[in-house]
Amino acid sequence: MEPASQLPTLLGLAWLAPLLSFVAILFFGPRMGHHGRNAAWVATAAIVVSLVLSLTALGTWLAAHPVVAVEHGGHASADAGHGDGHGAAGHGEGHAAGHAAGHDGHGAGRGPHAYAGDWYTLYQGGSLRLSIGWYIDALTVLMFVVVTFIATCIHVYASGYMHDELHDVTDHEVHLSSGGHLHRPGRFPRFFQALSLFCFSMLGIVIAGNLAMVFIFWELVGICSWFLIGFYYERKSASTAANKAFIVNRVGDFGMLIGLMALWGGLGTLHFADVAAAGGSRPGLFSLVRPAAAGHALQVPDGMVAFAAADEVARIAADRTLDPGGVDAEIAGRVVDWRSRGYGRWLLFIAGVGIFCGCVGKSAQFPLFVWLPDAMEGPTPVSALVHSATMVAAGVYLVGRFYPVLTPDVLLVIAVVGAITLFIAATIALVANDIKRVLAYSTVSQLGYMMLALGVGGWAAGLFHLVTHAFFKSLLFLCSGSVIHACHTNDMRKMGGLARVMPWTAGTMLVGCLAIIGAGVPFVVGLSGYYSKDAILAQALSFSRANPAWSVLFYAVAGGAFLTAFYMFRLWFMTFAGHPRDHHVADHAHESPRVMVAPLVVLSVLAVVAGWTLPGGFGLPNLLEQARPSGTEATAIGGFVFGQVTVPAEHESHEGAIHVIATLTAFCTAAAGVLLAAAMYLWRVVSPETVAAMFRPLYSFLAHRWWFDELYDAIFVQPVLGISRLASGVDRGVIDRIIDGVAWTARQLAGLDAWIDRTIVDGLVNATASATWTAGMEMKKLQTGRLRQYVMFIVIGTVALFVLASMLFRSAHAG
Amino acid sequence: MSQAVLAGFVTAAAVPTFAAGFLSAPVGVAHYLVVGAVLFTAGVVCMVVKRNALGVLMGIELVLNGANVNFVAFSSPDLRGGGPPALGLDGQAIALFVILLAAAEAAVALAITLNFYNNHATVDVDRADELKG
Amino acid sequence: MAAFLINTLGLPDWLAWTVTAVIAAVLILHVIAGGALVFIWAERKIAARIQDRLGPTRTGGRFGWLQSLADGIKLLAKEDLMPEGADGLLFRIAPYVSFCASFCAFIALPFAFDFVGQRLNVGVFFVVAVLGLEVFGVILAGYASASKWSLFGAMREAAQVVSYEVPLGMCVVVPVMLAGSMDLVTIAEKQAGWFTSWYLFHDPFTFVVFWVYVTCAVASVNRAPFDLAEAESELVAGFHTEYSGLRWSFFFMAEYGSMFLVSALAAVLFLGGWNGPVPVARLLGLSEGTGDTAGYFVRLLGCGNLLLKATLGVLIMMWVRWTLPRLRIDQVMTTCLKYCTPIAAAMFAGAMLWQLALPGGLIRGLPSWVSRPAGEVREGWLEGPGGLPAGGGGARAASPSVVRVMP
Amino acid sequence: MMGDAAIAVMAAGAVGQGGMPFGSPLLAAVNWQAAFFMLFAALACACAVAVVLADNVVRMAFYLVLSLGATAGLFFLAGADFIGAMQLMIYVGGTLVLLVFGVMLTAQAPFVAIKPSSGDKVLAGMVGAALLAVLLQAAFRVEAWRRPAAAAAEPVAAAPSATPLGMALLGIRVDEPPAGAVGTRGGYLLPFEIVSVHLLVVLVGAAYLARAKRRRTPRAIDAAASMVSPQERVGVAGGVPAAGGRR
Repeated sequence: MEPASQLPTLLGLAWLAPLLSFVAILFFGPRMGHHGRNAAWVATAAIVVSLVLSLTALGTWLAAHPVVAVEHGGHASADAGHGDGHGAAGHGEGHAAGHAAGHDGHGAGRGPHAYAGDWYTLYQGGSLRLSIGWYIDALTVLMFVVVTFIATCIHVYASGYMHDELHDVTDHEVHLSSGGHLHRPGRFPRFFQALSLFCFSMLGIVIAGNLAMVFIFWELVGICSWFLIGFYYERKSASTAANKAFIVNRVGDFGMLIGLMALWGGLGTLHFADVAAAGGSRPGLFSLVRPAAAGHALQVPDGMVAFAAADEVARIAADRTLDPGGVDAEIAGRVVDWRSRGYGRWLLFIAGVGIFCGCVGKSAQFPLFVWLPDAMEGPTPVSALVHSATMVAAGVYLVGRFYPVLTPDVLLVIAVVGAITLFIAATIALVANDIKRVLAYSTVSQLGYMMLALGVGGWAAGLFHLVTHAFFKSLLFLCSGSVIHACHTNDMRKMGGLARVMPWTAGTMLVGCLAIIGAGVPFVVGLSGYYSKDAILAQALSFSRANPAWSVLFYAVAGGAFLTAFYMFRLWFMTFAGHPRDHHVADHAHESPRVMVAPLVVLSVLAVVAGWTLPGGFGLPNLLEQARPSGTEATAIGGFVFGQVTVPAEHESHEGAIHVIATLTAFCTAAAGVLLAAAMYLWRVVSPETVAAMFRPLYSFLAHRWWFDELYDAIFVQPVLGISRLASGVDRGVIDRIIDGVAWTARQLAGLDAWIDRTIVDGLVNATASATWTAGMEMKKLQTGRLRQYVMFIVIGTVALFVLASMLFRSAHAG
Repeated sequence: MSQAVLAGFVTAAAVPTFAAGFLSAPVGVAHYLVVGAVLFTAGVVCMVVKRNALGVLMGIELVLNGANVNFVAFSSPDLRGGGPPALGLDGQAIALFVILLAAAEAAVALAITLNFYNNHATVDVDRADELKG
Repeated sequence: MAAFLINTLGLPDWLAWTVTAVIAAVLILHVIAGGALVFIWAERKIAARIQDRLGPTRTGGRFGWLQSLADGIKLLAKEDLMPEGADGLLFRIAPYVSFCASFCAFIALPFAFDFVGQRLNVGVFFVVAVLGLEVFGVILAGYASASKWSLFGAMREAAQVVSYEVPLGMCVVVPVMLAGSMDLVTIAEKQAGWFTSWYLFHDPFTFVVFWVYVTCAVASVNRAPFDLAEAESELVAGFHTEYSGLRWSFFFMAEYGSMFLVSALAAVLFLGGWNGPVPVARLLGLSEGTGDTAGYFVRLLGCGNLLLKATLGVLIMMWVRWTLPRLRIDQVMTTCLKYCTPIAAAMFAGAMLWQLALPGGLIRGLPSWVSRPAGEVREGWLEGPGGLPAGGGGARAASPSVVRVMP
Repeated sequence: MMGDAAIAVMAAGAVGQGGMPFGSPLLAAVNWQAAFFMLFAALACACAVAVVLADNVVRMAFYLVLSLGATAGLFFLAGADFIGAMQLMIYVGGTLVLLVFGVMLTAQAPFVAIKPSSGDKVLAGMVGAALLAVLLQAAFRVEAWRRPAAAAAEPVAAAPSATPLGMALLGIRVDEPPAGAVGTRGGYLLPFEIVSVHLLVVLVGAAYLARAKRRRTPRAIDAAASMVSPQERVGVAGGVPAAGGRR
């Protein structure tokens, strides 16, 4: 079967199935069974269909492009030729890249196999073309499988978790002014409706063939997240959190818009791959930034150069007024010179940073991570799906997808931001007591890991961690959800000793914790996290080796690993180990129903095996390698903003020295973290309270989340409030006065008008009416009801008419 | 001798001159029109004067009849001195329909009168003034 | 006859017309008056015989054949009474009205080919209409003579006559349709020939219609069993309770006159008019059309025929009267509205269809020289461009050029 | 020639020479059609006026019958014998019923004569006079109407009008068009049908209107009963209070 024609169809259908269920539930949701009970089945069925289609697509892909162990060095060309044979089926970039790979002998030859195309063109104006299209490579297929799989698990889970919504709900967290609690009908269908829409949007981002489409579904994902966080919108906290998430994301999207404009202004296209247009194919972003001619080395594209050198172009045009035809030729001739003089690199930098801003907002990086913990107000399945596995991963995915266009400077920015994020989030997670908040902060810090990995050049490592993290983090969230479902509280201090009551949850959560801390037997085998985290550490280490000025990044990663281990096991011990702290919580705690446990088991299995690479070389890393953008295998050296930056090639991190050190570091830090947690919360050799008392200011600093909310409140919110207060004061004091004056005048005039109306106009009308009335009363005397009188009238009238006529027409008769 | 007998008979009859002239004038349409006019007027006056519903009804009959006289007169070829009549057969047809409709009208009117009598115990049309303004 | 006066006696035509009219009137008057005398006498005798009595025997020798005359003289001599509170004018006029009605009806009745007071184009119509006027006199009498009995009788008579005019008219229309003319003379001429050509035997429908006609005729002249107007068992004498003397006898003359009239009408319409059962004249080779003496002879023969038939009809009425009991008013109405009218209507339709299907008589195949001339067989509304009957259209209407069918 | 004689005689009468004109031409001059017309016309008009003047319903009906009969005579004179017969049959029949009702409804004393006020009479007289004047001057306005052509003097052979009329009612015109008639004249088939249906409807409606209804007051019951059988009605007529209970 032909993958080029089959994959878009399969994935497109997988993408549209949730939309179908969304529409269905939107219109017929309430009528689906009692309180819309069957809406869950509709949504689940849709997402299962998507999952099946995605798996079929994966099968197709693997059949077309078998996964083999990555070889570096000389074999690359043969591999490229092999890949070329299959890539010939694909078009666009895959094809071109394949050729290029075949020709340069260096290991940088392996271009990704990618299929790109458009389904439907929304808008075609000048060079700009907005279209609904696809860009499918191994990464796309993989993300499809991951997203649909997790979504399926969570749909199943949610259909059990949300059963409260099946009947009227009394929300105990909403206190009405009357003192009672809110009583409202259940919203079961609405939840799944939003869930389906979210899946549709997420898959849309994944399959998107150009940045415009990405942006559209980016916003759709945002609005879905707003719906879901604010699902209990009667709760003040929930609505506030929803608005917070949305607004914070707007900030990031603003930057993304800037990036889009920069790209469009400079390059005139938003397509990733080359577009087969009339008169040859118009080059896409990737081939523009990394032209095959230049061996896929990153360079400022000609368009940006010319765009930046606008004044020069203008001068040339002024000189060559006589023969306009020659202008382009001369510009083309001068471009190389301009590029060497640095024209347009800022533009490229800004474009990269702008796009990254969007990712910062979406996947909760350092300045904008404050919304994610609050987003835990939403139902736990939402937290698991949207805010741990998929949506927040969208940012990372976009960075990965956009990777070829990012210059070393941008990469450095990304790495630094990631490091800051992971450290801050980890520290906050240390002291959080809300189980879901702990997980939320761990999510933030893991996302920081990924960003950092991408920033330091670990493209495969970052995305690898993205996938594995999606598995175990959704697993953790679902476990916490089941715990909350059992205890009806989020506070870990009230829990404890639940392992006896709910063994399945405890077991699966333990697996999740082990996975996230990257537990494993060094050099032998480990859980999924073990592999991905090692890859990140290794890459960070090689990066810090490459440019010592930034070796802090490595320490951040290592410290992060320690902190992760600590707070995760703190969470597990506080929740499941020891003795119950709050009895009436422990008493009616119970194991969750099957429908909720089953996804836990499935996910835990995956959390274990997701990272394994089979002897044949089959495994996620190698699958990802197929999608590695052209030219990113090689070590890139560049940077003009922060001085010179060297982004080491990723395969260097696999070399023994670096790899061993990284693995050992990871193991030790993790073990240390676990031991410390056990000491404090299991064996109680060290009392956390005393530690907290010892570092009181630090503790409160962390407990208050580094005062970030207060900071933002002071920096942004308060000024805005003040300004708006001023504005409202002006409004009330001045504008309202003016308007009131106008209104008063109008009212006076209206009163005058009304007086005129009542007295004069109505007077006239009434006069007419009364005149008619009196006339009628007089006339009706004529109708005596006496037959004979009528006859008499008739006769008299006849005679009169006759006489009249004879008078008038006398002449006629006489004649 | 017959002439003589005749003459004597006539002189004995002594018909006045104007009567002779009157009688000897050939009959024209106008004569019929006069009759029709008289009938019509009588009918109208009857309708006006009579307080008895039946009287009014008779007045109506008279009126219709007067009209009929005119129609027939105009339709008759004899009254036109052999010339083609003004209306021809149409006049007679119209008269025929008038008679038929008059019969129908009489039937309904009688029924109404009877109802009126049932309700008011009288046939005095002046008592039927419920519809006065 | 007027022609005879003008041509032979040389009278001026106005006088000739007058004399003719006077003679005709006198003849008719005598038919009525003398007929009344004869019929009254006959009725008394018949009633007596039916009741197993002798009846008048003395007056005028045997059979008391002068009885009626004596009665007449007695009536003339009687005092003319008028009750208190009677409406004088109407009381006096009423008998004359009745008599005039039945007298005027005779104007259009043909006794023979040319023996007719005034040959009217719409003779049948005229006769029926005028006959209907007779009831006026009765009602006026009943009302004027301020007596409940009279009023009862008058009212009954009014209801009865008005009701029975409907079926009567329907029955009369059937021969009119067959003959294609309302002129009684034409109708009679159409039945010339053997008795088989009488309309009575024209087809089964006409046969039935004849009997319906008889019933209605008996009812419309208030003869028993329909004589509710003068039901001596309930109302003393009905509408003429208060009458006496000559006025009373006028009523009787009117009654017998109309009896004779309906009988004669029946004869003309159904029984071939003045044509005998056997066309004697034609067999003798004589024609009634000629103005000479032979023609007059034939006409007189026809006149005798008609008188015979009419008298026969009257006698049958008497027979019926003394045989059947009187009906109640509701029975009378039922007979009229529930039996006579529907039957007459059905028969009319049937006769019409018959005329469409096989024109001409029921009995065919008689030798053509005895049956009617072939030309007359197919004569009817359905023939010719204008569909003109011989008796009806006249020279003016005959030309097809003026025939217009309504679009 | 009769017309000439008549004119001569009239001239003689006009100059009024000689109380006794010579008889023979005088009587010869008498136009008998005119004479009969005068007779019938006088009867019709006189009876019509009598209808107006009479107070008694029954007498009114009687005069009406006479008037209509005379009119029928006029029709016969005018050569419209079918119409005349119709007049006799229908009008007179209708008036007969009218008469019966008059007797039924007004037999008892108070209803025999409902007299109008003299003022009404005077007013009606004036109005009638005005109307009559108008109509008469209209009748005599056209010269051709006043006196027929000289040819009219000798009586025209009366054309039987029944047959063409019947044909016309069946939609076929066999009569000659009148003076100055243009285009084809349709027959009367449709009007004929309409009139017949109309009559049927009218009869049904009349029967419905006049049907015997349940009445609350005994008075009305008599009135209703008077419909179905006259004699009972008249039987109770004597003891009926003049002012019956209204409803």
